[in-house]
Amino acid sequence: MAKVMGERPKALLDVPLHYCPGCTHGIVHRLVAEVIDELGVEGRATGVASVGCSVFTYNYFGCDMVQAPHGRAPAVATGVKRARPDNVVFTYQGDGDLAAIGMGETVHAAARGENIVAIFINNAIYGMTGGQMAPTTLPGQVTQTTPYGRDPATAGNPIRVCELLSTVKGVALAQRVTVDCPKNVRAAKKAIKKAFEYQMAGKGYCIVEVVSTCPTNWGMSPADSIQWLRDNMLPYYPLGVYKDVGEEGEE
Amino acid sequence: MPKVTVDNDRCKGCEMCVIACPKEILELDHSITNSKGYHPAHVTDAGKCIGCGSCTIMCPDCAIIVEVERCPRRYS
Amino acid sequence: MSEKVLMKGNEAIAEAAIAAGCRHFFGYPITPQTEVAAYMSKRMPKIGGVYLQAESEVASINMVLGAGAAGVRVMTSTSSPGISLMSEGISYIAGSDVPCLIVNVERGGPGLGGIQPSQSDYFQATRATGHGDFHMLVFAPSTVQETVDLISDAFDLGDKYRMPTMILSDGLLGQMMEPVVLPEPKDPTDDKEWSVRGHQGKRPHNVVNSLYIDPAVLEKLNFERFEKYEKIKETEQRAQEYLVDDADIILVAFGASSRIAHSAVDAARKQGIKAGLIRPITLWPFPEKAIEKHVGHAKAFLSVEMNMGQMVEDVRMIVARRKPVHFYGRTGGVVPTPKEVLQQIVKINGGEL
Amino acid sequence: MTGHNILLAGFGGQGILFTGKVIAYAGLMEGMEVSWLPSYGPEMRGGTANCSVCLSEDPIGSPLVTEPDILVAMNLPSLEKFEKDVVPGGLIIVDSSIITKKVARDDVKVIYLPASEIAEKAGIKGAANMVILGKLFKETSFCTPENLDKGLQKTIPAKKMDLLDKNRLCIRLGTENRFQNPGASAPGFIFYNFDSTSSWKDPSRYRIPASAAGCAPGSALGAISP
Repeated sequence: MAKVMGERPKALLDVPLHYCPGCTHGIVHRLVAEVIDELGVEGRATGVASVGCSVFTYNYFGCDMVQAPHGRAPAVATGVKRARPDNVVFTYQGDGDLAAIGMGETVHAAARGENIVAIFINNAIYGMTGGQMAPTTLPGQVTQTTPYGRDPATAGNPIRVCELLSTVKGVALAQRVTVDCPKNVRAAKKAIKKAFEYQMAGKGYCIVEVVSTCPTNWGMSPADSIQWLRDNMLPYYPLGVYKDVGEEGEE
Repeated sequence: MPKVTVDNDRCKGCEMCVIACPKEILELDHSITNSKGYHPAHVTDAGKCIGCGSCTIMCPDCAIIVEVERCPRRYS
Repeated sequence: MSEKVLMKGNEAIAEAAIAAGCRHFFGYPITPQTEVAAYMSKRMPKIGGVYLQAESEVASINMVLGAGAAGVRVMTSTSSPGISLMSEGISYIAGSDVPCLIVNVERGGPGLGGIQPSQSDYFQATRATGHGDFHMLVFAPSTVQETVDLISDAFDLGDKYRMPTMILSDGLLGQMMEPVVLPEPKDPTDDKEWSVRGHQGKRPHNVVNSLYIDPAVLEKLNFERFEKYEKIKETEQRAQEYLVDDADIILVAFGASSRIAHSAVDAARKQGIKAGLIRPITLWPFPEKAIEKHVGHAKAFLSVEMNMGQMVEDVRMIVARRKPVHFYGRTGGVVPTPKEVLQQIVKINGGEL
Repeated sequence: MTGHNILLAGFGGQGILFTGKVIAYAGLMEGMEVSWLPSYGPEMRGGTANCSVCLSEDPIGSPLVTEPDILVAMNLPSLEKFEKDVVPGGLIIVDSSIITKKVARDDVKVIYLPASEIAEKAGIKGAANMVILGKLFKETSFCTPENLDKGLQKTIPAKKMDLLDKNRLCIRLGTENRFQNPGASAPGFIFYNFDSTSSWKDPSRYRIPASAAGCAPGSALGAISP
């Protein structure tokens, strides 16, 4: 047997993940860790955990970790990066953290062109607190706090983060990916790797939005969740590159 | 012949590998219940495995490894 | 020793922090502390430091958390409403055992309040800056020179005890100019082994964190932190005594109001009233020992504050009904005059209060 | 030497804070305890500006001057606001080019000095503050002339050092006794009937340095204040 596929990346510590069965957080964790391994930066990487399901990322990534208050990961990451410019700094944030309470910090870190990577998990719901409406919850989507379905007239409209950030100067990469099938997982990894490489090249703020599932709070099996993601999430959150300054960087 | 190994303790029985397998040779093994109460996945017909790695790519828990003679081109 | 220069309190804060080796400043403009940020924005780029104007106080305190977690000397400064916004971050910083310096150049409150000097954040600084069980070391300078001297100590002690420290100044001390001698520059060692800076493959990963889901673990950590606090209470109390050894009436006042109390004590002495002053320099830990020492011979205490009566509660706790404890304060940005305070002393002396 | 509690008041742009700083720095040079406290906030941008300066042999208690022994009033609202606070026997210096009202009290010494006009006639518009400083210095001798000049040099920002001589000139004009009316009526009451036609306005009579004499009327010396 010459090749082994699926071995745990070194940057992902050998501990069981606390996530629910079928939660795509696990896939994204592995991708980030694989990228850290491939770039050989674990020894100079610092991750910033946010509040929500992904709060425990500090237990999973092998690099140094800071846990930030809800929504403040971009500010904490800014502090780390400014103090240790040689460190590779990333945040790992959910949609409530990044797009609701932390939108201010996110937009301003982006506008500063802060040299950090944001891994943004969009699963259209608050997971940790048990399935309430997120800023990304789709119109009509039933959650604990939109029991009759999200009515944009009263509950507002879902925010398309990559589209929004694509208008901000300072953003080097804004790309939306998903992890519903092996092909898209590979594409997601490529985007994450590009984001880290852009940071190392000093290009500015990079965000990789991963359209994800939450089988538990969506009330579906992981398989059905994947299908629901394709049928409902992707039409509202189209995959693609919303901004990429490329090799030359921003003018 | 490719060899698929499932870590029964880490598997949460989510079936992400089951739906990802192009040869439909993965399913949950209801005869086993792991310490967390899950039925882990297992290979039903090892002879049909093409070693594509889809199961391991889709596994959220790093619970599957696939050993092959030669790595498929797509798996980087 | 360097030359005596005339410096504004706020600018002296900034220069003293730089001398103490602080090269990272994150802040947001608010009167009456803005000169700290303005000064830093001028100086930091010239000495290879970081000055960053954040989008809010909420962001700036979290930048402080990040940089402090990365192991560097870091500070922010703001005024009262800004501290309210920062209180979340300060709680996380305390819960993560990250040292940093927070400067509060107080103004009148509540709400948007006013911009004139006040001391109405005493409770906030010493009791409840944020949620959860924690303390900061809180220093209350009363002159520009003392501000400069305490900033160096605040950084050192913050590092020593791994905790946030606060300089509680106010609009009066921040805006006034006094002669100062700046300290010799320090170059603190960059060797906090708990900090996040990349493990270089040489150690397990460091995690700077305040989340502990297991109540037993969290309780144990809080117990340990409070053991540290007890040690600090024992060793770090600071107060200045002025004419208290024979005093009948002992004034207790900190910061700007202590200067007024000082003048009032002098005026009372001229009238033959044996007044004295205990000036807490640390507000947390509160200088209990200095008060306790004089409860026996004092006939009465008078707490003079620029608020509606906050520190007086600490004084009463220590005096514990053994002697009367009076309070005199002005609030909303009004600074009491020595004459007003003298009137209180005279009344207490004459048994009118 | 005894201490002073000085209150300088006027409106923004008159160099009130700057003047206070010069006094404080001169006091520091003199070896005194000093403090300088400005009014701050929106009022700086709107109308009034004032600052408290304390000079003392002993450590300074309250830096906020509520009972000045010297009041410098450079506009009417300031005079009306602070006149009553001056301690009996204290000194009030009024810029009489701006304030026509007279001080009602008779228990203080009042100097009416047309400082703005003196400065303007000397071709250094906006330096009334320095003229008044010269007068204050002359009246109180709160420091030596050398230390006053050192205080001035310490206070002028490096970028504006070219204005040093103009400031020196205005201070000197302020010290000139000829600008006061020796025949003032009330005891301790000095009044100068400023005559705009008198010959003093010829700057050359006062050995004005070329740099100052050549400066165009309206040059913004008042803008010196940082």
